[in-house]
Amino acid sequence: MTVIPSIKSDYLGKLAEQGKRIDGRRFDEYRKIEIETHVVSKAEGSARVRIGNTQVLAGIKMDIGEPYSDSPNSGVMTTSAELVPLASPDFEAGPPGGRAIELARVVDRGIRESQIIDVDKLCVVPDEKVWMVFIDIHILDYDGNLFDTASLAALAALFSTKVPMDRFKPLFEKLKDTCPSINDYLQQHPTDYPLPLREPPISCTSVKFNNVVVFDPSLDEEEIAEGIGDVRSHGARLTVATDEKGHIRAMQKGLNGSFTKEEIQKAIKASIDNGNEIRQILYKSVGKK
Amino acid sequence: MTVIPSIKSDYLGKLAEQGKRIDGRRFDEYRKIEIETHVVSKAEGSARVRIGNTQVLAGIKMDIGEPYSDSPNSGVMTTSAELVPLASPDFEAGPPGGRAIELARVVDRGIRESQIIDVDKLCVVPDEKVWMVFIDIHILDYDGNLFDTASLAALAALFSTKVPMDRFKPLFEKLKDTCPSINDYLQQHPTDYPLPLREPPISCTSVKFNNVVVFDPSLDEEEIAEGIGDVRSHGARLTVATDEKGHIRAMQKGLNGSFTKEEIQKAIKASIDNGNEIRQILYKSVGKK
Amino acid sequence: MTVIPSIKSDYLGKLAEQGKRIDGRRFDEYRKIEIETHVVSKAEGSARVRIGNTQVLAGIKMDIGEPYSDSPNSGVMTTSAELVPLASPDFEAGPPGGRAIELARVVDRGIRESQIIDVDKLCVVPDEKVWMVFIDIHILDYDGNLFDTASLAALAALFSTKVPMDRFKPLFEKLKDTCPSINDYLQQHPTDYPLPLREPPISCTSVKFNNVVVFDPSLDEEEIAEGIGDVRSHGARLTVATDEKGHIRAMQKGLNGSFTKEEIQKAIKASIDNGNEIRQILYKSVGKK
Amino acid sequence: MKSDIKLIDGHGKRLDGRKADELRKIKIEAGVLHRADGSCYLEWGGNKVLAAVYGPREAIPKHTQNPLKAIVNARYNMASFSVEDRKRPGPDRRSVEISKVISEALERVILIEQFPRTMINVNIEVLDAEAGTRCAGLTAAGVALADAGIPMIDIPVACAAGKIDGHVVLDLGQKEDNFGDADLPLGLAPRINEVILLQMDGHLTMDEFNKAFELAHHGCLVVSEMQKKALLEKYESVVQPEEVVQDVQPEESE
Amino acid sequence: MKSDIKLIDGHGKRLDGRKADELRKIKIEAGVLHRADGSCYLEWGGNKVLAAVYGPREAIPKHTQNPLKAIVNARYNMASFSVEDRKRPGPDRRSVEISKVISEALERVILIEQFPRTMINVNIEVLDAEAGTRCAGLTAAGVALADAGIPMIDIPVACAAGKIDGHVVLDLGQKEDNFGDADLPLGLAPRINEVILLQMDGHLTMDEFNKAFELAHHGCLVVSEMQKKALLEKYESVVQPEEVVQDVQPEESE
Amino acid sequence: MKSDIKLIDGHGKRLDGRKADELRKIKIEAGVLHRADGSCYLEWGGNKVLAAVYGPREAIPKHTQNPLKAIVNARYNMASFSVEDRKRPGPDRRSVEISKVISEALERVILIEQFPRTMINVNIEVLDAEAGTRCAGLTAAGVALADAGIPMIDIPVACAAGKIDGHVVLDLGQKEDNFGDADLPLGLAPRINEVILLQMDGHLTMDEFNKAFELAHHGCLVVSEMQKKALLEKYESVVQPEEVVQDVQPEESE
Repeated sequence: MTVIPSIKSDYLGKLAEQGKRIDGRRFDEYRKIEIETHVVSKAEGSARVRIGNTQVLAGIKMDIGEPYSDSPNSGVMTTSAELVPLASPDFEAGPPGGRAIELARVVDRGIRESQIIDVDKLCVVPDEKVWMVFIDIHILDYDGNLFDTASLAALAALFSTKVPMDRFKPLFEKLKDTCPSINDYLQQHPTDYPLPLREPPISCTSVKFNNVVVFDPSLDEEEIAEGIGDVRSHGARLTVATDEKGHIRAMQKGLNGSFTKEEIQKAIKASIDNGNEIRQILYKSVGKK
Repeated sequence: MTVIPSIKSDYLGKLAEQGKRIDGRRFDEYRKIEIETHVVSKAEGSARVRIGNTQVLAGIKMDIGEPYSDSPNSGVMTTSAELVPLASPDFEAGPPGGRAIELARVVDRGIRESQIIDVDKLCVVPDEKVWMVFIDIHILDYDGNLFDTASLAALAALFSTKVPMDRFKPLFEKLKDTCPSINDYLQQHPTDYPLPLREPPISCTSVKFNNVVVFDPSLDEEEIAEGIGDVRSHGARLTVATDEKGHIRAMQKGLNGSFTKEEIQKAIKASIDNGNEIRQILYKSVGKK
Repeated sequence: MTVIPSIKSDYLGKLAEQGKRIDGRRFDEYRKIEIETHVVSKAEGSARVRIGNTQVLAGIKMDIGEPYSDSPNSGVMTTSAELVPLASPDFEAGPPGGRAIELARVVDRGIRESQIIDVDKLCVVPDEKVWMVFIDIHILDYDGNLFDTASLAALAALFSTKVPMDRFKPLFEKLKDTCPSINDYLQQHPTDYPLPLREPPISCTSVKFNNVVVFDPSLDEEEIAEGIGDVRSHGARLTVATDEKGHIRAMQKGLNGSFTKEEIQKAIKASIDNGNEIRQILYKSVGKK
Repeated sequence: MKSDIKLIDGHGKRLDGRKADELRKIKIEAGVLHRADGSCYLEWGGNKVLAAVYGPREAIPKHTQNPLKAIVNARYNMASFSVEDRKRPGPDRRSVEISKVISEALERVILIEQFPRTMINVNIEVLDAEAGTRCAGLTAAGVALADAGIPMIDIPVACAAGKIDGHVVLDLGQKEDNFGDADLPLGLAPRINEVILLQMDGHLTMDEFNKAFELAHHGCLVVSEMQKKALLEKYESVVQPEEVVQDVQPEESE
Repeated sequence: MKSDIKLIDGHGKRLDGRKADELRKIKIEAGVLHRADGSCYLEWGGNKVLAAVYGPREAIPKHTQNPLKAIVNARYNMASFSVEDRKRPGPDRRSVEISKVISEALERVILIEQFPRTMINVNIEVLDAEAGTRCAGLTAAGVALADAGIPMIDIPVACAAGKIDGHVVLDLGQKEDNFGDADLPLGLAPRINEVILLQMDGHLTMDEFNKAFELAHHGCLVVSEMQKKALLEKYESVVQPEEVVQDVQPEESE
Repeated sequence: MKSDIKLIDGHGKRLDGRKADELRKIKIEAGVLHRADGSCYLEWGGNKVLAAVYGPREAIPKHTQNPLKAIVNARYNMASFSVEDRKRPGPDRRSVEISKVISEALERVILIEQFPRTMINVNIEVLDAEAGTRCAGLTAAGVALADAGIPMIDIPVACAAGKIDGHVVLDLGQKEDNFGDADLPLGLAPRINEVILLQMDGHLTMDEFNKAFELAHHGCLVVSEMQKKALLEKYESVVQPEEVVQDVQPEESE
């Protein structure tokens, strides 16, 4: 972790007490959000999302595999995240650590528990063969708020994804011998088709430090919340995913600080508002609505 | 490793020369042994064994798998041991090191080579499907003599194990299509039944230091034998598993010291005597005889 | 890495400028090459090769496995190299590092890209079962020029390899039920037969230091080229594999120095000449021609 | 994974007979291990959890030392035999995440600035698992830390609420967790009344969230009393009865 | 793997319409990342590559420090989604080898003796792969190093030539690589005109080698000009236009 | 694994024609490697084993150093091609255990207190395996240590006895090991006559154990003489013949 000189930390803290942020944003205001899809041609779907200077690339690959025994007619999804050292001097090469795993699991739950992917429509041969959806999150440039940038990149990539019927034609031909029931599926889906998706919840993250709660934290703000170099600091992070109806679909508190009930309720409300705005940006970028 | 102050080491050494141990035991005497079975409801069998303050939990899980090609009609057993950091400040998280591996392999050989588990009775579909028995050793509290405590816990857990016919009913139903010969097995075993076992050898461990050999070493005694902090020390450890007939079924010498032939013969005899007593405690706890 | 005293480094450098090497060889001259095959009875093929004091053992094991989907009727080959700590105080136990991986991959490419093994003749049941050839390189004694010694050991081991029909008889019998087409293969190959091989390219390696290029570098010469302890040194290594017709089949440049085009062309020519001589030594040792 | 199982009946009674706001049976014992500096054994419904604390001691490897405070390493680990299908030994992604959020929750309450350059290791072993192990683990860790005499602003405690068949209920059991609508594990520092752990999966309206939060909060306070009782019993077992009364009463009145 | 695909037609035209000595389309952008000390985004045919440089900074772990020079850690990594069949995350044997040969090539050109005890980390991420990624990666690394202001004797550059259907051609595409006869990736320090990376797979006569070497060498020089142009554009975008002209002209005249 | 194979016939003759108390053919050669400080090549029946010693040298990583003595790292490793079915490279649980018991056995005989803070690495490579590799490995390690000039109280040696078809015999071969009743590998410090390695698998009565121990002990003494002879031959090959006679005779008379 980069140590912010305490002078900077004090300055941001003082600003916060006056209701201000160093880049002039309101406490509940996001930096500029940019979404670009179809950025990787080898992937079934992909998107690069920028929130301020933070930049995340998500790619979707699909494969044919076997279903889990307790859901024999459902597709399978997996989310991985790599904090590659390209994105920050603080990220190290090697197998994912606690931070990358928490990120991947929070993004994964936001998609899985909200049932965005209609996995029941990803069955190829009942009991035997289903689609597997691999969501891979690649952090390219790290300036704070990975949770929201990564979640949004995963969503945008999913919305750009085509089920690769043509690429798997040779495998399907082979399967016809052993699994004749595949013909139903092939007749319904003669060619590539969009991944079947439901409405997406949007994740919104805030951090608390010096008793204020700010949304879409920059790296500087995150580092203050993480108490880098400051022993008394107990910052906290809260991610809330909400849907179009304003319902809560996932939450995750992080860091070694705490929240009051009131702070949590306020954060949920601001997450709903921000979520609605971000959902519009997402829809626009993927040509929905 | 904890370093015992040399004053304590010297004191135990002097006591030993006078034929005494710090807790008043004879050289060939065990601490109090307590065995409790059925302690984990998710396991097919389980037991918690205490020898003095040392405490080990063994759990048995079973699964259906494929036999080895050189014994197509026999079940398969596997023993793992974890020296979890819960049990001692000297145990580290991470993949098992030399110590945990030696422990697991000695416990495993004591069971495997003595053919305690009647693996020929664990065949479900000849050549195709057999029961796999997983013995997992979890050290909970470490105050010396892991080999005997872990071996005894594994035995007690095996004696409490029921083959989980009911839990695997769905799989068996599925197998009926492809392996009709499974019906024989299912008719013979309509419901959970005790794991088929033979008579168990009992492992007894002693360590040598200052030219005396003491059984059931406490942690203090083990550390002296391991020569912690003492360059001249060459302690040695000997584990001997013997059966009801007084036959030897497994041996393992450890540590960087040595034994004379006479010491080994004496240790075997004391192992047979102690083994008989411990076997009675085991039988009583599992309701056998 | 052993640090050569700079006095030795300077001495070798000065000799080089006078056109000399410490052991009296010409710049393009190899040390004595000895090849011994059939050194490991458990392996399908094996060879120990000495180039000077460097000694490498290669062993070939074969197994029946599944083909890759893009070459369903071809056998599969894999090359691994272990720099075991037996061979040098600078080699460490553990998973292969960059150096062992580069070595294995260069040896592998020399064999794979030149199609020495006629993998089309290693098909047992089309689309289903093929022979897998495992080439394992074990460094025994390290005194420079691993690339050539390892490549030559792999070749000699391949030439000594018999496809183990007898050892796999039980498996073949079993396969007759599910894959009746195996009978064709078994009729053609009733017993062990030599691995089908084509003509082998030979790898020749040189290093550059103090503006001279020397072939078959000793450990001292390699260490100077690697610039151990010398910040200004930019040594370079070049491996060229050539065939009987004098065609180039593989190249690999290494180390943090550079070559001019002329140096590369000269090295290719010397590699062809040395390769022809080494090929004769190989053929003689394996009884070919 | 959905199913046709009815998780709550017309009378608000759950599969195991509990009412909506009723906890499973909980048993807490402090100081159960000989070697550890502090320890706790906890049964919570079908969950069986052991926690052991070692430290503070010099942090190793050295480069992990913080010159200003102790580092807290909570390690949540499931025994291979604690679940229906045998789990491979060693950490998986789930246990790495749970270890992280529990470590962060504990750092909030431990007076880490009193022990610079040290580490405090909190080992949580799940021996038998039946939904809610992270709450059981954090609760056991709190007792083990207190048993070890580690200074804290609060004894941390945790309890979950959730939604089944559209009803908000306290402390989900295994089937309620598998087939329910939402789970909300809550970790609390009860004295300062602040949230130190919070996760949510599933689907809750704002009203349902408020109700679930209240239930879980209430559950935390109930379990917190059990924690104090367990510590008191351990304390009573090692000191004179008359002394206990004097020493512990003020603690209880807080 | 051989096939019946005709890779070059009677008029010397290749599958994608290129002539034998024609490069794929290349786009280079310097300074594209906020956090890195220097960076480069490069598209080369269907390849998309990002390179980021961090350092020089104190080498860790300490025992890797060299008291006489900087160590250069190039890390070539392919994104899971950059290839037809998803790649497992993390390094495989191929990427370990490529990282090694690129590190060695970069050590040749960086003035490593100016920064003892430090490390210079060069991270190369392949986001989309279509044959020739090691050349694209080394080329992007060169620009990123220059963008980071790391002193070098030369900006390294790379380009491959190869043989398809018996013809020597420049810069193989995916199918040419899969079904061709030989591939010769070449890395160059263009100012001193020395070879810093060289590999070859396949089958070349001495004459073919010479021809392929010439083609690849020519390709390197063309790409080298694009590198300088990209750096110039980055520079122009951050300084006054009039200053640019003065500063950069001498650089171009070399 | 049991079988119907008859391992010993009515005349006490074993499958390979040996008598009950007969060793397989053994060949020992000292000083066979150029780079190692000491080395040994050993053939024992179908086993082929190389041992190489490096050290004493400063122990790394530093935290493994013992201020009072050298640490002995024996590493027993089987080559992938040394067994019937190819073994994956790298240590498995079996080789980790064997490495541990061999390291402990060697620590008994090496004068480790003479070399504080150092490590002595003993690398044992099994190139061809046919039952009894751990005894072959310890025996080869003993010769390699002597060849390296490491001070020892004794040259360690090992040999196994076992039981086949109810008969106690010396030095089990492959099939005897697979289908026999018991195996008892014994490691000895021959001069002080103490047991430094002992393992047993199978089924032995007390009487059988005594008999097997005697056989294995006898085997150790025979092999011990071969070790000394191999060292003598190495010595003779590097010094003047007349000197050898003078120097070595007293050694042999011990």
